[in-house]
Formats: sequence, C-alpha cells, structure tokens
Amino acid sequence: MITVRVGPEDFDVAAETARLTAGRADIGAVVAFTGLCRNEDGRLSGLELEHYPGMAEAEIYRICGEAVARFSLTAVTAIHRVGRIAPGENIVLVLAAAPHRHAAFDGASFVMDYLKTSAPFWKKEHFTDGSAGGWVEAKDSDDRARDKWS
Amino acid sequence: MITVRVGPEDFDVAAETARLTAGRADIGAVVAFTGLCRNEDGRLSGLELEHYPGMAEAEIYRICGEAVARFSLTAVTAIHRVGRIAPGENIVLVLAAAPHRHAAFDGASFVMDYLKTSAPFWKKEHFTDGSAGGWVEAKDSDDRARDKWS
Amino acid sequence: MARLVYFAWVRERIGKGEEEIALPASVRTGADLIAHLKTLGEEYAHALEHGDVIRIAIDQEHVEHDEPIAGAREIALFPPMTGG
Amino acid sequence: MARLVYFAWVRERIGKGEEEIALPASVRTGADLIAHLKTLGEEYAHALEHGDVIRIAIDQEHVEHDEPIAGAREIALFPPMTGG
Repeated sequence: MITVRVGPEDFDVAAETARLTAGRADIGAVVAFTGLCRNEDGRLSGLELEHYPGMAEAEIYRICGEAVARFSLTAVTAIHRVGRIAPGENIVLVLAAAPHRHAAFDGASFVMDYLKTSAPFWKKEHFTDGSAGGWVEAKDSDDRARDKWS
Repeated sequence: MITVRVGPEDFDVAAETARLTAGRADIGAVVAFTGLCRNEDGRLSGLELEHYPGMAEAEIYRICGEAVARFSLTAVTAIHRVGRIAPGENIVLVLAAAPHRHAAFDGASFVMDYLKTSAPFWKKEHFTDGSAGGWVEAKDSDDRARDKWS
Repeated sequence: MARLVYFAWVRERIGKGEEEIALPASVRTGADLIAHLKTLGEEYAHALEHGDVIRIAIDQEHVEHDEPIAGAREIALFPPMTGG
Repeated sequence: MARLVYFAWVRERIGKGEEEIALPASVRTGADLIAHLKTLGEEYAHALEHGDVIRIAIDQEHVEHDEPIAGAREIALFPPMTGG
C-alpha cells in the first residue's frame, strides 16, 4: 500500500502511522522520518517550497514503489508540504512499515535519499534580516547518499 | 536531552515527537521507530513482556547516551512497554532528533540494535490455540546487527 | 508548438512559468532545446547559462540531455532538486 | 548473604523471582555462583543447565562470568534478552 500526498497542509505522524497499520497485525516495525525546517541559527525566517505539480506526486510514488519492491515493505506513506514553511515546522514525512526493523529503516532511508535528489521540489530561503535569500543549492552529499543504494 | 520510559502505558508518536522538538528550530530530522506486536499468521494471541525494573531504564538510558555522543543527536526518546501486549499493539518507540537526516536514522537504528541485545526485557508468547507458548529465543541476527556498529 | 514549463530559478530568470513556442526542426534533443532557447534573449541566456546543470523532464519524467524530444506534450526545465 | 534475582525462564524454573542466600567463601565469580546454585536442587540444576548462556548482572550492570562478585548488593541471573 503506497500513499503519496503533496500540498500545503501539515501532517500528523501518529494519525498517518495509525492509518498505515490499521486492521493489520503482520507489521512489526514502522519507521517514520520527519524532515523539519531549521532556523539556521536564527538567520532564516522561512522556506518557500516550490514543486512541479503532477510530476512531484508521480516521482515520489515511483520511488516508494521501488522501496516496497526492494525491501519487501508492507506499506509506505510519503507526504511533502509545499508553500511557505516557518522554522520548526514540518516539511516531509516518510513512513515505512515492514515485518522487521531493518527493512523499515532501509525503506524509509532509501525513499528519503531518492526523494531529495529526484523528486521535483525546490527550496527558497527567506532571511530574518529582510534580505531576499536565494534558492538552496543541491548538495553533492545528497547525490552520494543516493548512489550508495545502487 | 534523553527521555526514557518503561511501563505498561501505550505511547503516542506525535505527542512524543512534539515534546522532542518543542521550542527549538535547530532540528532538521526526526526518525521514529515503532516496534509492534505481530500476530504471526494468527497463531499468536499476545506477548507478555517481563523486565528488570531499574536496570531496564538504566541500560536504555546508557544506550541513548552513547547514541547522542556518537551521532551528535539533539535528543533521543525511548519508551518500552511491559506486561501483556496484544497483536497490532505498540511495544517500543525510539525517537532520534538531529540537524540532518543520516544522524537521525543511524541514531535510532543504533539504539534499537543495542536495546534488543542488552536491555533486560524478555518476551513470552501466548498462542491462540491455548497452548502455553514459551519464551522467545534471542536471535543471532540481532547480535550481528549490534556488532556492525563496533 | 511545444509546451515548456520552468521551475525555481530557471522560472524566475526567464520571467515566466510556462509558454508555448515553435521550435525549428533542427531542435531534436533536450540539449538542442537548451541551445536554441539561449538564442531567444538575455533572460534565457542567463537562466540557461550553465546548460549542463539544467534538468530536463519530458511529460513529467526525467530524461538525459541527449534524449529526443519529438512527440513531447510537455517539456520541463529546472535546476537540481532540493526537496525533502 | 547475597541477594539474588531471577528473570524469565530462569525465574520460572527456579520457582521464585528473588531470594537471599548464604554463599560459601569459595564462590568468588559469577561462574562460581552458577556452579554453586546448581548443587542446591533440581530446579536450580534445570534452570542453570546451560550455564554459559545465562547472563549475569551485578548491581544492575552486565558483567562477564569471570567477574568477582564480592561486594555485590544484588546479583541477577537471566536468559539472553529479547526486548524491543
């Protein structure tokens, strides 16, 4: 079971976990990754999350499908917020459920590493000093984290 | 910040995540591991979780402290239930918070691998056919998962 | 006519999020498209200055720069992604 | 006198969760303790049959079987752990 959601709404990790595990008793492990907006030592007033509607959902769905197949996951949920996000707020949630813990850990980690590098989202920073900020640059370390899986 | 709780009460992953991240904006990633009771294809009616009061809490606290130091975690929460647990119910929650995602993933995974092999808890199985069940045997694979970290 | 969509700083520099343009027959691949757009004005030249870092999606799927664009309903150009 | 505590199937087989017993002076280590307890009756012999799989904690800290037990306030014997 794969659930993907992209939109401005916040999410509740307990509600999403309950939805993932409802009515089944073959799940022994759920790993939930929550990505949050840091304030960067007080310099950041917020992030603006832009995405490619349609492709963003499709790409996340494809990544989740690969994770399910590769790690024999029971279920995956991925939720990515867009629009303006303040420091301390949620950005992304990935839940992976499996019979055993290592598959759930690997599944959630795999989805995050691929989501970072291939799902069409872009972050723009806004600073507390009123300066325009700019688009966050992609990191080589994210490419390397993804390449570890291949 | 390390929070450890051992007892019969259930936990709420969203409430525990909120507690971990409350009032701070330097956390970029929270990984939550939830361990649940599987029904083993319908054969299991429940688990009985025994623990060594005092040592169980102390040992989990020690493991969490090692994880904080090793992965520079911002905070860790570990909650382990005891007593009778039905299939589908929660057994254990480990939350690891960090500025970046790989530290949070590694931190939660490290705590689980050590908790499994060195925190004094024991599971007894009860079966749906009324048979007595027995104590779960420790798995070599859990020892190997732990030894990976050293 | 090809439908083009732009995101993030590619969108900002070009000054629009989407457009329909006529492409000469010589534009066969994603790389050809980027080279052609750069001739259309300073804003395009600026947006696509470092053409090799630009990512291309055809009909919402990632493609390499040497992929043919024939038959594409929608071609997207955008910077490396930074979600998550 | 030493305070001993037992858990899981060690507790079940011995038939109690804790006890205070007098130990002969020859019992110096955890391994000595296990060997001594096995002489106290069938229930102990059964519980500690495979002595090397038994885990020992002194004052709530894991120790190896060759660790001296002198000065211990509480010695725990239990099977390999299966929590989480």
